Amino acid sequence: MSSIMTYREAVRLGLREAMEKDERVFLMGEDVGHYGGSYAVSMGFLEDFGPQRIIDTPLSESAFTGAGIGAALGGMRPIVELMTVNFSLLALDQIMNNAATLLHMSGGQFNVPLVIRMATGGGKQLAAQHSHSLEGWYAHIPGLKVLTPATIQDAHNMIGLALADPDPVLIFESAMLYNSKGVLDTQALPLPIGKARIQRAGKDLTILTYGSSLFKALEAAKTLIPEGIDAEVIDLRSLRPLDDETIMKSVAKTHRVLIVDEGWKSGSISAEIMARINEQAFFELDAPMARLCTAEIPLPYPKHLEDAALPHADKIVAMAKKLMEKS
Amino acid sequence: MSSIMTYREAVRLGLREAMEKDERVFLMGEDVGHYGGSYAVSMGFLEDFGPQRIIDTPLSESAFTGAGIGAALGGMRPIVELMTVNFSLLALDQIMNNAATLLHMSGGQFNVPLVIRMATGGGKQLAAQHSHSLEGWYAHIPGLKVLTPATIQDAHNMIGLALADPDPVLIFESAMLYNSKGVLDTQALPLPIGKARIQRAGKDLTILTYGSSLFKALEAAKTLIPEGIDAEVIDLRSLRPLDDETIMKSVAKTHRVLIVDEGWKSGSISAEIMARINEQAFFELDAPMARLCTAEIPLPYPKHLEDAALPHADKIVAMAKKLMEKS
Amino acid sequence: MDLTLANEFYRKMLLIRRFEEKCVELYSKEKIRGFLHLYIGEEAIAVGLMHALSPEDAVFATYREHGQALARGIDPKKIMAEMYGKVEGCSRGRGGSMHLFDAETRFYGGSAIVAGGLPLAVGMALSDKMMNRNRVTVCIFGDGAVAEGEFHESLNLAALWHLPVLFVCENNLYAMGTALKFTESETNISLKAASYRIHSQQVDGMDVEAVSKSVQQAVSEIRLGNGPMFFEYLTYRFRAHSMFDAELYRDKAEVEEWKKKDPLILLHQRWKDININKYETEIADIIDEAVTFAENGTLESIEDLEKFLYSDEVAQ
Amino acid sequence: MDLTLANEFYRKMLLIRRFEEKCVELYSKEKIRGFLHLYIGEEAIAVGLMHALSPEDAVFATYREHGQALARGIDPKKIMAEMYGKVEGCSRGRGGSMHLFDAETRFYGGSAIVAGGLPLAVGMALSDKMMNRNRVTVCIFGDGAVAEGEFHESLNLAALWHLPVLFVCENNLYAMGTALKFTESETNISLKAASYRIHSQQVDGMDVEAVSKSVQQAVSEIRLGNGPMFFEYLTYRFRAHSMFDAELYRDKAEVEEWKKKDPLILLHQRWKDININKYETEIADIIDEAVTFAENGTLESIEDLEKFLYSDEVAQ
Ligand SMILES: Cc1ncc(C[n+]2csc(CCOP(=O)(O)OP(=O)(O)O)c2C)c(N)n1
Ligand SMILES: Cc1ncc(C[n+]2csc(CCOP(=O)(O)OP(=O)(O)O)c2C)c(N)n1
Ligand SMILES: [Mg+2]
Ligand SMILES: [Mg+2]
Repeated sequence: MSSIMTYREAVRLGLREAMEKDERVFLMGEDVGHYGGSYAVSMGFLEDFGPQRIIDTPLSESAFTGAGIGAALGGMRPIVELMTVNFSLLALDQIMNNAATLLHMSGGQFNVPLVIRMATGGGKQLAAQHSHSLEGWYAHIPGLKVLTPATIQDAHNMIGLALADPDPVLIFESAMLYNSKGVLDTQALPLPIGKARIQRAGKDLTILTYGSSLFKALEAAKTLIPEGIDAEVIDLRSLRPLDDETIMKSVAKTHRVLIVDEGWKSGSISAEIMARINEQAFFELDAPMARLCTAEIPLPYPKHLEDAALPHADKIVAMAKKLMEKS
Repeated sequence: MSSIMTYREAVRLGLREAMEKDERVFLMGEDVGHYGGSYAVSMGFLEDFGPQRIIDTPLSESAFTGAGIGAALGGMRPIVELMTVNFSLLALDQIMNNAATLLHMSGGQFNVPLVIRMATGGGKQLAAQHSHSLEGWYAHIPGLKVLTPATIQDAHNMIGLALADPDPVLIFESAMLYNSKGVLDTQALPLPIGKARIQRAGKDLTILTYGSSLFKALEAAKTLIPEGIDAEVIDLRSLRPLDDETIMKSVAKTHRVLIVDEGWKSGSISAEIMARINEQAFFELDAPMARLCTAEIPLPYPKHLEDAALPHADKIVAMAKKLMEKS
Repeated sequence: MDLTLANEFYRKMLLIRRFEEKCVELYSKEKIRGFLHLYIGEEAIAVGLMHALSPEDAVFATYREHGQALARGIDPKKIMAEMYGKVEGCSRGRGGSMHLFDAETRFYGGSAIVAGGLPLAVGMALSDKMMNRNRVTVCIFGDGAVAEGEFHESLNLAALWHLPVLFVCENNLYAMGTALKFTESETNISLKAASYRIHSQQVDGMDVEAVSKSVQQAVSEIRLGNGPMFFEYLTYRFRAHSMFDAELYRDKAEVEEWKKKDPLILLHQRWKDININKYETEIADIIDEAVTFAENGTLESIEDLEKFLYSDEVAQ
Repeated sequence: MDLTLANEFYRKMLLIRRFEEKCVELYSKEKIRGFLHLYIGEEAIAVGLMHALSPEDAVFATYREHGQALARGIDPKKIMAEMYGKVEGCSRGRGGSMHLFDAETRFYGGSAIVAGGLPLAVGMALSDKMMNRNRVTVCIFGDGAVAEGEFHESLNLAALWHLPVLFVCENNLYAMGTALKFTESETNISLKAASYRIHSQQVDGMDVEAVSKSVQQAVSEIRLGNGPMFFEYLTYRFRAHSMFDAELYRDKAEVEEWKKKDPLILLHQRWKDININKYETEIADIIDEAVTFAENGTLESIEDLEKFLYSDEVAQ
């Protein structure tokens, strides 16, 4: 069964189904209850599931994230909402030193089946402290899985995938996508964690991306057709683990690589992907790989500056064209 | 004037000179006073400079780091000691959202002349929560400078360099190096922030590294001589900014690159360096670049496992030899 | 207090009120974007507070800081230009509504991480103490900040080191859509503050006179070296949390009840001779001027996008 | 209390004492490496506490947890093997001294980030409340943890949600080398805890009987659903913070004064008939056995280095 819905509705549905299916699932975070979620994702859930399962927390990111870890150890299946990635730094010690670490340092005794959701990304003129894209950065941490749903299908499916995982999973929802629309096939078998998806097959160059940049890349790919450039666009879906296999296959086909991500450039996930392609498919490359990331500044408020700082379809087009010229 | 001293003594001397030179300089952190510093760096300072300038803080990483930012805004020159990088996660919000951001988001009005020091690295069997090497990860943050003194000269000089900088500088001292010995030339002009140093010139391959791995790389380079491999070893010194110029010049000479760092591999600073070489010197490469990082696990306690997880000279040698075979 | 002061207070509160009403208008015209958090209903705190400060004192505020910025004396033109993201703005347009900064009036933002400003204020006060400067640092935050770890750490540091900080908690009963009773086991915030051995008090935040008096006393105590102080001002925001808030979490009746305590009405009831009409006209002009100034402002050149990240890139 | 119980308490405290003394010996022989934090002097707390708990209850501790692990009933052999980093250790050798874990006795570490365990304990208690399990979660930490933001956030959550947690603060007056008076504006920690509306009390932590009684009462209150409780146990560590501590920050005389309150001596003074010699012999055997077990233990294969990062890699 397929239906058209927004990304927000897809996440909502994913959450609702998870709550209905498994009593151990509960949602906890700032303003998830009475307010309805800062992006209106859990609007009405408090009425439907009650305050025992939809828990408004105080502004205490570290403690309620840690409490999520503890509840997961206790057999529950908590979904912690950190509102936005900007506030997640306050919970980072719990995420790195407990959630990601407990299983290993206990010698395999204590796994942490915790799901942490947060909105990510700039583009809404929210300026320096509210526009981070740190999902690629989080992918540095062993013990975590890092998911970046871009499509309606993934916005929905990844909730279930994450909850089925016995270990901590972070889901980064692109704030710019909540109102985007698309098709959800409720019968389709979900593509597992760790698998990338070729969103558009092409033979001339590979564009690797995820989250809201996926749609910019697809738009760019369309613009490139009349220019005689046939771009393959891959939605990474998961930043940890990365799907090396799908990436290398595509590189072996196109021999040219452009990576687009909304993190700051130095130390971006784009760098990691470049490193892996260098390691695993160096001799397939016809030209240096290119990356388009966000300018290395705290995002400024004015629209023209924010636009100039973030990746956009026109910049992808320009870089792709340049990349085709090189050899 | 030259003298032989330990890395610890060099840091001590750098701090002492800075305190004596500028009344605005003070040291603040956990156990810097009565205890003498967790690595005995500030032993005796409390007696020499008094409790107004050597401030024992409560365990409140976020607040005292933020207080350092505030004091810097107020015209002081604080040196905040975060004891070890493992605890710095608790202060990360202050570091990223305030220290690194204030100048930009205030439109250039408020700079933050703050120095933050911390010990970094594994190798002492301190296990999962006390063995992080996150300096490369911190280099992702625009607005910061990230220094990694390896030599006695830098252990000393970088204190002064960092204090002279009008913006926030993070100094990562390798815990494994505090007892190492070397020569300090007190007359030598310090090499500025952002400049790498060729520690051993060579023509066959470039080994890029920093911190305690530098000595492992130099040891490996020696072992490689009888094998007929002449390795150039570069001490990066600063991870943000990176010295692209020195890196690319060396690549243009040797055409082969091995990067060694003690961070976890995925999303490491090694990946960023690979990305830059790919972007700026791709056609100079005769073979895929290689990297040796720490295994992607929270470090386990037993010595044999910790050793297996960390970079060592023998592994560098093995990788260098393999790298010379490829083309 | 006399009529002159009452007039001044009224005028300043009215300026904030009308300025923000204009902002709402400009927001719907898409002249202002991003988040916009209104201070309407809480004006008495900013005005009473700033009146009692000296120019040497420092202010650290939150994302809900238009009122404080105006009361502190930052030029409305510069603030409006900031809301427009223009170079003439008080943060050169880079900050927007949530990040008003002004070196001249020692206004240190404009911080959008809840409780993130407290440690900075503590540090500023520490520098004053170290440099023997007789200045006070004021740190303003909401009831929501009280649950954060940084609140705890900062209050302890300030008390432990006897620092010249005045903590100002604007308790408007809600953090976004979450009522205080859902977030604090002890809802009397001043009691919580007292547990750090900080002199602490609840004050009516709708009464500009009461606010001003409390701050006057506190500031002179602090200047005498008597350490930090803490006020919990009971107040209410009449508007939504931001422009994206459906306000499902509170009753209309509750809002109406609080509107009866509107600080402007309250002050006027007490001082009937306040010359409201005169101020309305004056302020309308000021705001028109500010809007014109902002409209005519300059957009930063895109070439300068990466400026201001490090000091050597700051235009002199 | 009767003699039987006094004997049991003594025996357990002695086990901890002798076990740790052996660890010091093994540390200088480089059999044990990394950090080693001794509990010597504080044994009454672990022993009194664990006596009052049931097997279903959960324990979260710090890096100074040998005493608690032993008192909780983890096999000394498994603990010693862990100190050796052997596969037979209670954390399979991966954790070492600071990270003792044991699923069987619900011992959740062994956390080396100060205050990092508090949120976990709160979460465990939350899960118990949600699942209607009548269990208590005990969270142990030092006086140093009190200044951390997570202490504040966790106590508030526990109180706000009426969770079945028992907070146990081992106040040994120092956090590493920094005395409590240099770190807290309010040095009475139980008062601080009370400010969250948590029932809270200072108890003599050198008196195993007092500890046990306090916990017994608390645990039955908590089981009745009366929310969290907090004890501040006044105690002292007789040894250095860790093996790397020059102990410049405290007077020898102070240490000697506290040694007079040695919990073993204290208990023996009260119960003269405790059969010390018997226990010394018994325990010497237990420790010898543990050392032999650890010596003969297996080193993890290097091929398995990256195991246990994700659940699918855990050997069944
Ligand atoms: C650390 C952090 N967490 C969450 C948010 C999102 N957020 C912005 S304002 C707010 C509520 C703050 O309420 P309060 O402190 O009472 O201030 P008020 O808005 O009522 O003035 C929240 C949760 C944030 N900005 N920072
Ligand atoms: C967050 C954090 N900061 C700093 C440290 C370093 N450190 C380890 S133990 C300790 C002192 C803790 O003292 P306390 O809580 O009183 O426990 P005690 O050692 O006295 O049992 C410090 C500062 C740490 N482990 N974690
Ligand atoms: Mg509020
Ligand atoms: Mg202690």
